[in-house]
Amino acid sequence: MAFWDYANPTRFLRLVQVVLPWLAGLCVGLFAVGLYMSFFVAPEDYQQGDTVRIMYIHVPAAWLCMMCYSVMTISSLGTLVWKHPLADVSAKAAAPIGAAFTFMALVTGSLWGKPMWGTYWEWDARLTSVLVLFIMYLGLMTLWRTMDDPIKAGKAAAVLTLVGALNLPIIKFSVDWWNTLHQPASVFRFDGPTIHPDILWPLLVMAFAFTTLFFVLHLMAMRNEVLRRRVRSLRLRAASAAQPGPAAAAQPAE
Amino acid sequence: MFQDLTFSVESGTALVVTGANGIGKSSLLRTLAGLVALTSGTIRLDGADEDKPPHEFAHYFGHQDAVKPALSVLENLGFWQSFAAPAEAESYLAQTMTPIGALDLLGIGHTAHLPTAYLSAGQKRRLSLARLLVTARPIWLMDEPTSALDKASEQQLLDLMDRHLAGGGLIVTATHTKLALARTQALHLEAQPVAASIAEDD
Amino acid sequence: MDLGPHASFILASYGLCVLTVLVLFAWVFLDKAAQDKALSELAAQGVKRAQPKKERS
Amino acid sequence: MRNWALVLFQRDLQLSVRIGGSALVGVLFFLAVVTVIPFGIGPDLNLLSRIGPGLLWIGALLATLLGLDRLFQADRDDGTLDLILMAGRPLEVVVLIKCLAHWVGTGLPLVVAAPFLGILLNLDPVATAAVTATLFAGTPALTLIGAIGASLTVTLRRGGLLLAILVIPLAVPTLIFGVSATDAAVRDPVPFMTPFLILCALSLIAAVVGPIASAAALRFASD
Repeated sequence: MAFWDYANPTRFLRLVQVVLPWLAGLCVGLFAVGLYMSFFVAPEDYQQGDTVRIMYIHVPAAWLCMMCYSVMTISSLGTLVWKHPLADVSAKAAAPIGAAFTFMALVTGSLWGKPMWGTYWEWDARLTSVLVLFIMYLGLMTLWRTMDDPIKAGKAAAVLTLVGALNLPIIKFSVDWWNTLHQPASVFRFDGPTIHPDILWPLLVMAFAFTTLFFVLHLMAMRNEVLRRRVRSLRLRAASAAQPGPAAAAQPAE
Repeated sequence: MFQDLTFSVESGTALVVTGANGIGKSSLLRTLAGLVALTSGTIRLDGADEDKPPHEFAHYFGHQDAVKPALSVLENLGFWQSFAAPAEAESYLAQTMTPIGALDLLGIGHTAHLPTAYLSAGQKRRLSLARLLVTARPIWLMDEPTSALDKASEQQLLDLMDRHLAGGGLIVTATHTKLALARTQALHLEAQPVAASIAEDD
Repeated sequence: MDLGPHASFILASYGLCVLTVLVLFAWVFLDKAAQDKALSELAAQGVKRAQPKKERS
Repeated sequence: MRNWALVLFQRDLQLSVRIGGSALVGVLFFLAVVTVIPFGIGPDLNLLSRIGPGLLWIGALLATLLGLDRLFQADRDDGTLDLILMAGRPLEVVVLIKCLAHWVGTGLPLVVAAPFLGILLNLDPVATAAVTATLFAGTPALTLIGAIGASLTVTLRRGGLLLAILVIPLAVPTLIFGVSATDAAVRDPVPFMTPFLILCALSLIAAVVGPIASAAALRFASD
């Protein structure tokens, strides 16, 4: 992808400068269209009535959690396999955004479940796997914070992300197994009985809007991370550099 | 560890403790610092507040730098300036410096706002030394003070120690290298032949 | 636009999502400001970046 | 030259929040433990709501113990503990302040997270409120008792495990009164206040015994 050619941080920053306004504009436009369609165009559900409209943010948010984790997985491969200089920056920037989307998916899932199940939380297979994913995101963010040196932390987080990626399908399968073991399959399928075009289009537009939102945030977070590393290397140089200016006897660098 | 070891140090002089490695120089300093309990005998400080234990009059400058990498240089020094209680003594003219002043004097003023993790070993050593300058205490217990310091910094350290002695302070330092200090008093620790010490214990 | 009996749940979920996105944007902008401030301080201190040669690669 | 106690509290809190700090790790552990339990005992909501308070309390106890072995170990490793012993400040008060900083960094987030985890365990509002109140009153006791274990194991290389073994028996009363206060709030025979006041008393006792015992242990550990 052309995106990976901008390996050099400085040229990457210039890329962000150019792309960001357009992407942000696209994102706002998509959200406007998506929200309008999901509230006015999409029909009510014959069983749930209007509460089905929560689906138009719950399902895209859930998709985004998975997409964000796959972006982090690709970045982790970039860090460990292709040694791409910006890969761990992308992985570190994506983690909090992924956690936020997972949180949104959990909250909307819980609020959507209340009218149907009567409780805010039902150990439903899909929601439970999203909860496990949420803990994995928080674990990754914590791992990033334990080491001061970004390169070392990058490698450790990359390994954890890849191991997580391998385990996600297994977790998904085992949670489904665990859920059906204890409970009859839940009556309400979250994706709605049939994907009627009037329901599908708003869903796709909202999903596309969420994706652009993710990339807007991801690019901005990556830019911050590049700046943070630049600050860190400058500070390291400032510490080891001789006293700039004649203030005290010039100390040879230790 | 020590058998009937008695010595006294006048204010304004530096007691230079020498002896082979592992003879117990560091343990002597840690005992004076109150970190190692005395089995018998006493440590007395004349001309100072009686009910305060002697180690509250002393700074301990050991091998470990006691700095937190996550905190900035100034935060580390500011913590010790506020946390360690100063101590007066009769003939000791206390001169303390501001944290910034101490850092500038030791040549690491430009790192004041940087996280300590970014400092080199020598700079961390000097930050630990700055701790002695920001809180007034008459006694300096220094274990191998000149290790990890280059020639220029070593001379600067000796000047600081002389300034402390001139102010009526007192230094007990364990070292291998010759320290060119104003007034020094030597204490050489010898390994006592094992047979003799067992004989005494019976 | 009548949202039916469970309107509060719909509004709550959309509201919380908007809140989360706002928190995300706030984090990004505050972080950017902090890094820019740190960079300007370092520039003021006269700490120079890597040699120009590295820039052009 | 600010008040030394405030300076120590601020430093400890800063250290727990910054890179390498362990402030929010306790909450994550708490979330992980409460999430994993239903995988073990099944998603039966009625069962979960009955044993919910007990799960939250055990999770809080383990989460507190998790972060405690670094309470003194971190200072001992870089020589700060020696200087604290020599600083001429009352060691008991120093330990109390360090426990307060640890509680604010680790204990308080647990109390804040408890209601949300209550939702996962299908607790009704009364039980959630009761658990949160008892955790608020009880977690200081866990930290203060844990400090005794931390000071005893400060010289050991891998003190964390031994710390849990030493502290859990001492923390049993706090656990019992914490959970029974919550059950009292839900079921009616015992009024909520009786076990809750005993729990507060336990915390106050720990606030006295903990620092004194820890200070003594630290003095012996320094040789």
